[in-house]
Amino acid sequence: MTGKLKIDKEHGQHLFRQMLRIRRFESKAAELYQAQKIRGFLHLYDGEEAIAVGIMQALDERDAIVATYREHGHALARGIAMGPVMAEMYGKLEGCSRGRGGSMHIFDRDARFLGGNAIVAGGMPLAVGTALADRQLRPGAVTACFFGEGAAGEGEFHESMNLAALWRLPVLFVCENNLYAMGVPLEIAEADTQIVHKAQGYGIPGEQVDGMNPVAVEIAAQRAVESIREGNGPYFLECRTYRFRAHSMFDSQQYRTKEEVEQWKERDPLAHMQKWLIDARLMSQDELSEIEAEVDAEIEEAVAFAEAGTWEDVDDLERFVLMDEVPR
Amino acid sequence: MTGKLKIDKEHGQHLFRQMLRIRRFESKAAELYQAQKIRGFLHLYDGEEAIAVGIMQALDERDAIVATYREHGHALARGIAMGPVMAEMYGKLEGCSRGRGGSMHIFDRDARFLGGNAIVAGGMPLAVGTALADRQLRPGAVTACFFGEGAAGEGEFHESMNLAALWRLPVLFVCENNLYAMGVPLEIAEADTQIVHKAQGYGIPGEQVDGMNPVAVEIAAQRAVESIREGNGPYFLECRTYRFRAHSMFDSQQYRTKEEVEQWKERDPLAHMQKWLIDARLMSQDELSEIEAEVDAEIEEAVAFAEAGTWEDVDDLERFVLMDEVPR
Amino acid sequence: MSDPTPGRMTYREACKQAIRDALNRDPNCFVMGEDVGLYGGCYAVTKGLLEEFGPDRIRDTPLAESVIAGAGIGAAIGGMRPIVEIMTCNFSLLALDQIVNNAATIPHMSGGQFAVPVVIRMATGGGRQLAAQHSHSLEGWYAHIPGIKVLAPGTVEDARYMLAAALDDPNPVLIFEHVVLYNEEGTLDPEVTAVDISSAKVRRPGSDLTILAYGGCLPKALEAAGQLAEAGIDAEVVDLRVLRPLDDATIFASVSRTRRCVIVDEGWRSGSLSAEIAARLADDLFFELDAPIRRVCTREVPIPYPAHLEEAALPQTADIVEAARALARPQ
Amino acid sequence: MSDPTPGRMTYREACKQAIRDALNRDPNCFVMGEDVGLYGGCYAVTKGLLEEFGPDRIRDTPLAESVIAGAGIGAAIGGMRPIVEIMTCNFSLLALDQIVNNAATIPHMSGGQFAVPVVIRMATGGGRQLAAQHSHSLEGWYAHIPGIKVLAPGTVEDARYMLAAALDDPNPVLIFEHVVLYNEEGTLDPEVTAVDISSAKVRRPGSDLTILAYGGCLPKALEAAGQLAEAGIDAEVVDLRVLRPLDDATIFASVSRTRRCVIVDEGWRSGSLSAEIAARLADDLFFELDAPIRRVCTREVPIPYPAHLEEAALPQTADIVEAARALARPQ
Ligand SMILES: Cc1ncc(C[n+]2csc(CCOP(=O)(O)OP(=O)(O)O)c2C)c(N)n1
Ligand SMILES: Cc1ncc(C[n+]2csc(CCOP(=O)(O)OP(=O)(O)O)c2C)c(N)n1
Ligand SMILES: [Mg+2]
Ligand SMILES: [Mg+2]
Repeated sequence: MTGKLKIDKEHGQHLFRQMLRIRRFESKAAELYQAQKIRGFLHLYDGEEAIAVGIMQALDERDAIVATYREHGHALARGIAMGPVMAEMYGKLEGCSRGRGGSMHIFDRDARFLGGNAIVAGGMPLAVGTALADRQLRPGAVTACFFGEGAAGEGEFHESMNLAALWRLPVLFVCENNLYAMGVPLEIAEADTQIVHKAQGYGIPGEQVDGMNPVAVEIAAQRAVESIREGNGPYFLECRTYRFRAHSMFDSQQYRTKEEVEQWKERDPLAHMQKWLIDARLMSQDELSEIEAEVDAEIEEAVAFAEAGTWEDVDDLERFVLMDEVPR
Repeated sequence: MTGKLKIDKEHGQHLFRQMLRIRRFESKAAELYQAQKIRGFLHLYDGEEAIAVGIMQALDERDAIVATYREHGHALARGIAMGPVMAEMYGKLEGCSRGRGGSMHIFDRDARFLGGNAIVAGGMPLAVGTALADRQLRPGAVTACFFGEGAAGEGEFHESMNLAALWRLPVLFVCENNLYAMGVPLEIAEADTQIVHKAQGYGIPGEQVDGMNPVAVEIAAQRAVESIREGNGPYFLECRTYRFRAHSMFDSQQYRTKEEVEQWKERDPLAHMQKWLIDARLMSQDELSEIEAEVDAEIEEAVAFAEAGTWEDVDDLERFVLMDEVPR
Repeated sequence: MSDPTPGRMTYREACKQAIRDALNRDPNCFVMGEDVGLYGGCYAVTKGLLEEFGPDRIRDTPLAESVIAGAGIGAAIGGMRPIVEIMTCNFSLLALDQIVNNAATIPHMSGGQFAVPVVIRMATGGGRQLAAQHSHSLEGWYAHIPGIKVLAPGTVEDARYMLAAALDDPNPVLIFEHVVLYNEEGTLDPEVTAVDISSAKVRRPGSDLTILAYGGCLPKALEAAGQLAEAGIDAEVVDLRVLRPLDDATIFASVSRTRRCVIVDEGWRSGSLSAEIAARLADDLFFELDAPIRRVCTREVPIPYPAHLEEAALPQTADIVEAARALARPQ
Repeated sequence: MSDPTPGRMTYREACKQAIRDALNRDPNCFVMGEDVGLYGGCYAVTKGLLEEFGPDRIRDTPLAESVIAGAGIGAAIGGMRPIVEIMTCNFSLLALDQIVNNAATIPHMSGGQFAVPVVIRMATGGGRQLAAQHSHSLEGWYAHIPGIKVLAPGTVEDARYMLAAALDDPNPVLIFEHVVLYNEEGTLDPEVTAVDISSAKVRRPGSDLTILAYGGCLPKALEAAGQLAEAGIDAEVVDLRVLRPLDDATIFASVSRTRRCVIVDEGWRSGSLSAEIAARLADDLFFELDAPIRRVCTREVPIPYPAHLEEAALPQTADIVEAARALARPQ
C-alpha cells in the first residue's frame, strides 16, 4: 500500500480503525437483523469499506454527502455517532432520523449527511442541487455523491452528470463499482463496462481507483476534491470493489460463484491494511488489540443506546409531513 | 454533391422531388395555419428535408419509423399519401390518424409509421421495443428512430441507447442536430456537443453526416442499414442541419441571429440539389417545371381532400380508448 | 409447493405458474425486467424460469425503468406479448412517461391503428418496514389514466389466472401484486381454469353492510368480517379486483342491498380510489344509503420505518371493524 | 402591459411580475428550467428576465426534467429558494420520482431535519388543440401526495401573489398555471399585496347551489353562474385555489348553506380531485345535502386534437349550467 500520501502511524491506524468500526458494526447489525431487532431491508458494506473511509479523508465539515441505501459505512466514516445510527436501524426516536428512515435513510443535519436514498440514482439530481446551492452559499464546499455501478443504467445518472459538467458544479461523483446490481452482473447491464468512460463523455475528469485500498482511494479523493475546490467542476471516481455479503438480507446469490467471492475476499481491505500496518511497524499487536477492544466497546455502547431508546409517539406520526419552518 | 452512390437522373430527380414535396407542403401548411385551418402546435422542417429523404432511401417496406412532432417530412418521404397527412393536420376523420393526432401525431399502420411523438426522447424506448419484436418476427427489419439533439439531454435517450447496444437491436438512431432545442443552443445544453460521441460511449457505431445533403445522408444510411441488417446491432447517425423557420408557430427567435439563419440558408439542400442536377444535366428546366407543377398539383389535391373531409362523430369520442382487438 | 394438498400453493407460486403457462402457450410472449433472470426476481416470482426458458424469454435488463416499460410497449406494438416486470411500483414513477404518454395514448391517438397489448407487473404496498420510498401503493393512482386496465389480484386464484386474461386483452394491463401476499397460501379450485378481468367479486356474502377492498387489504377485510360476525354484524366483502375500469354493477348491487359501505384502500386517503368509489356511490345510490360511506385508507404520511408507526399509517383489520361497527350501529 | 388602466394586466404578466419580485427580494432565489432564458419561457412568462437578472438567476437547462426538478430540490435543501419551471405538467411525468420520492419524503423521513422549500411551476390543461400528450391536467393527481402543497391560481391576483407565499412556505409547493389563462386579463386591487395559500375563496356569492372550481375552469364556472342567474338560479362559485391541502372549512361552509353542489374539474373523472371532494362532502354533509353532488369533469379519453372533439372532452360552461340546473330544479 503506497501512494503519494505519507501514511504515518496515526493516520494509518485511523484508516484501519474506521474500516474496522464499519465492519464490526455491520456484523453486529446482521446479527441484530437475525434477532429481528432490525427489520426491513438491510444492505451491508462488507468489503467496500475502503471507499467510504478513503473518500471521507478528503472532506471536511462544510462538505455534503449524498449516499444510497447501503450507507452505514458512509455515515460512520463521516463521523455520525454510532449510537444514533444503530438507534435509527432499530427505528427508535433517538435514531439520527427519529427512527423513521431505518437502515436505508440515515440523515444527519450537523454532518450534512443528506441521506440514504433508496431509489437507485435518485440521490444524484439532489447532489447536483446541493452543489449548486453551495457554490453560492458555501464557496469551496463539495458534495460527495455515492452510488453503485447499477445507477449508470438510469437516465437520472446521465442527466445529473451532464448538468454538473455544464454548470461546473462542485460534485464529487463516487461510483462504488462492486460488479453487481443485485443479481445483475455489470456485463449484462452496460454496453461499456468502464463506468468512468461515461464521465469522460461529459468532459468530467475521471479515474478508476482500487476500491479495496483506502490509501489509493484517499489519494484519488484528495486530488479530486482539490480540483473541485479550485472551481474546475465535477470529478468522477470509479472505485472498483466487491461486496462480500449478499445484496441484502434476502438474496441466495445464485448469480455468482463461491470461488469468485473467495477470490475477492483475498483482497479484503481490512485484512490487508492490518497486515501492512503491522509489517510496517505502524501498529503493534497491542495497539491492534486495543483498537479492537475500543471498537467493540463502541458497538456495545451503541447497541445499548439503541436498546434503551424509545419509540416515537404514534400521535406524532404526521409531524413534519409539512414543515412549519426551515430548520437553520 | 458526390459520394460513393451513383446518382442517376431518375434517382437524382426522385430525391429532389421528395424534398420539394416536403418544402412546399409545409409552406402550404404554414399558410393554412395562419388561416386557422390547422391549429395546435405546428413544427416545420424547412432546411432539414435532406435527412428524412436521405434516410428513407435506405429503408423498405418491412422497416418501421418512429419520429417526433416535427414529422411531416418523414411521413411524406416514407410514402404516406399527402391527402391523409393534410387531412390529419386539419383534424379530419380522413386523416391518417382519424384526425385525432394532428400535426404532432401522424400514424400509419401500412407504412409502419409509429408516430409522431410529442415527448422529447419519448419515442426512443418505443423504437428499442419494436426492434426487439422485429428481430423475432421480421428478421432483417430495421426501426429508424428520429429525434432532435435536444433529446440527448433526456435520460430516456441514454437508457434506450444502452439497451439497444446491449441487446444488439436493429435500430437506426437518427439525430437531427439542428443546433437548437427550441431556444436552447446546443452549447448550453450538452457538456459534449458532439452528439455522436454519446453513441460511441455505448459502443454503437456512429457517424456525423452533412444533414444538408441528401446524397450524403443516403450513403450513410445505406451503410448503416446494411450493418444493422447484418445483425451488428444499432447504428447512430448524427445529421448536422438547421431549421430555417421558427421552432413552432409561437417563437420570436430571440435566441439566434438573422445572420446565422441567412448563412445556413445558403446551404439550403433543396436549392443546392436543384442547381447540382441542372448543372450536371440530370434535370432540365422543363423537367424542373414539370416536377414543380406536379408537386403543386399534389398539394392542391391534398388540401382539397382535407377540405372535403368530415369531422369524426362526437359519439365516437371514446372509441379506441380501449381496443376490442389487436389490429392485424 | 411442498404442500401435499393438491392445488395448494402460495400467491408467489401462483404468479410463477401463470408466467410459465403464458410462456409455454405463446412463443411471442417473454418476460423482461430487473433481476427477473439470474436473481430469480426480487420477490422470487420468476425463480427458475431462466433455466427453464433461457435468456431470450427471461430477459434481465439494466436498471432503467423508462426503457424497460417503453421497450415493452414498443415490442407489444411490434407483435410480441411482453410481460414487463417493474420491480416495485415505487420505481414505476421513472417509467410513468412511457405508460401514460405512450401505452395509454397510442391506440386512441392513432385512431385505432395500433394496439398496445403489453402486461406490466409490479409489486405494490407497504407492511414490510421498507420506509417511505419503498412502500407506495400507486395502483389507485394509475386507475386515473384512461387507456389502461389496472388489476389487483388479491387471491391465489387471481394471481394464478389474471395474467392469461391480461395477455389476451388487446390493451395495456397493469397488474399490482401486493408484497405481503406473496407468502399467502390458498388452494386452487380444479374446476376453475380462468378468471375474467372485468368484474368485482363477492368474497363473502352478507346483508348488514358492504366492505369493499382489494389486493393486500382483502385478507384484512375478510378477517374484519369474521370479527364482525362474532359481534352479530353480517358484512359482505366485495373484492374490487379490477381497479380500472371499475365494475360499478357489482359494487352498486351489493351496496344498494346493504345500504351501508366501508371502503378499504391502501392508497393515501386524499384522492385515493376509495374517493372515486365513494363519489360514485354517493351519486348513484344517493337515496338508498342509510349512512355515510366510510373510508379506511392509509394516513397521509410518507410511510415510516418503525413497525408501530407503519402499522398506524396503514389500514388495519381493527380500523375496518371499527368503521363497520360505527356504520352498522349508528349512534 | 400596454393597457392604461392601473393594475390591469394579463395572467402571464402577473406571473412574470411575481417572479421579478421574488428575484429582487431574495438573492438566493433563482429560476431554472427549459427555455426560461434565451427563449423567454415557452409561454413567454419569463420573457425579458434573463436580460434583467443574468444567467445565474435565470438558468436555461438542458431537456432533462428529472435533474431539473431534483437539482431544484437539492438546491432548496442547500439553502436556496429555487423557482423551478417544468415547461408543462405533461413533461413532469419525467420528474415524478424526484418530486414524490425526494421532495415529498425527505422532511418527514429525516425526522424534520431538512426542509425542501422549492417551488415548481408548470403549465397545465387542455383547450389549445395540442392533443393527447400535451393536454394533461395532472394537478389533482399531484394532490394525492402527502408532503407537497398544490396551488392552482385561477385569477390574475393569485397569479401575481401566490408565488411569494409559496416561496415563504418551508415546503415543496407546486403551482399549476392553466394554459388558457395566460392571456386572460384582470385588474389588481391596489389594496391587496399578498394572498394566502391555505384557503379556498368565494368568487361569487350565491344561495341556491355551490359550484366548486379552480384554475382554467374557474372562468367557465363564473360564466355558468352568470347564465344561471339569468335563469333565476343563484349559484355560489367557490375557487378551490389550494388543491392540497384542501380547505374543507370554506368548501363545507358553502355547501352546507346551499345544500347542493357541482364540482368542476379538468382532470379525468375517475380518480380526479372532484371525487375526493365529493367523497368528503357526502361523508361530512351526509344529512345536509338535498341532492346528489354532480361532477363536471374531463371525459375519460386521451384528449384529441380536433376542436370539436377536444371541446366535447373538456368541461364546458354549458355542461356546468346543465349540471347545475338539474340539481337546482330536481325533476
Ligand atoms: C430505481 C430503482 N430501481 C430498482 C431498485 C431496486 N434495487 C435496489 S438496490 C438495486 C441494485 C443497485 O445496484 P448498484 O447500483 O450497483 O448498487 P449496489 O447495491 O451494488 O451497491 C436495485 C436494482 C431501486 N431501489 N431503485
Ligand atoms: C420531455 C419534453 N420536454 C420538453 C418538451 C417541450 N419541447 C418540445 S420540442 C422541444 C425542443 C426539442 O429540441 P430537439 O430535440 O433539438 O428537436 P428540434 O425541435 O430541434 O427538432 C422542447 C423543449 C417536450 N415536448 N418534451
Ligand atoms: Mg453494484
Ligand atoms: Mg434541435
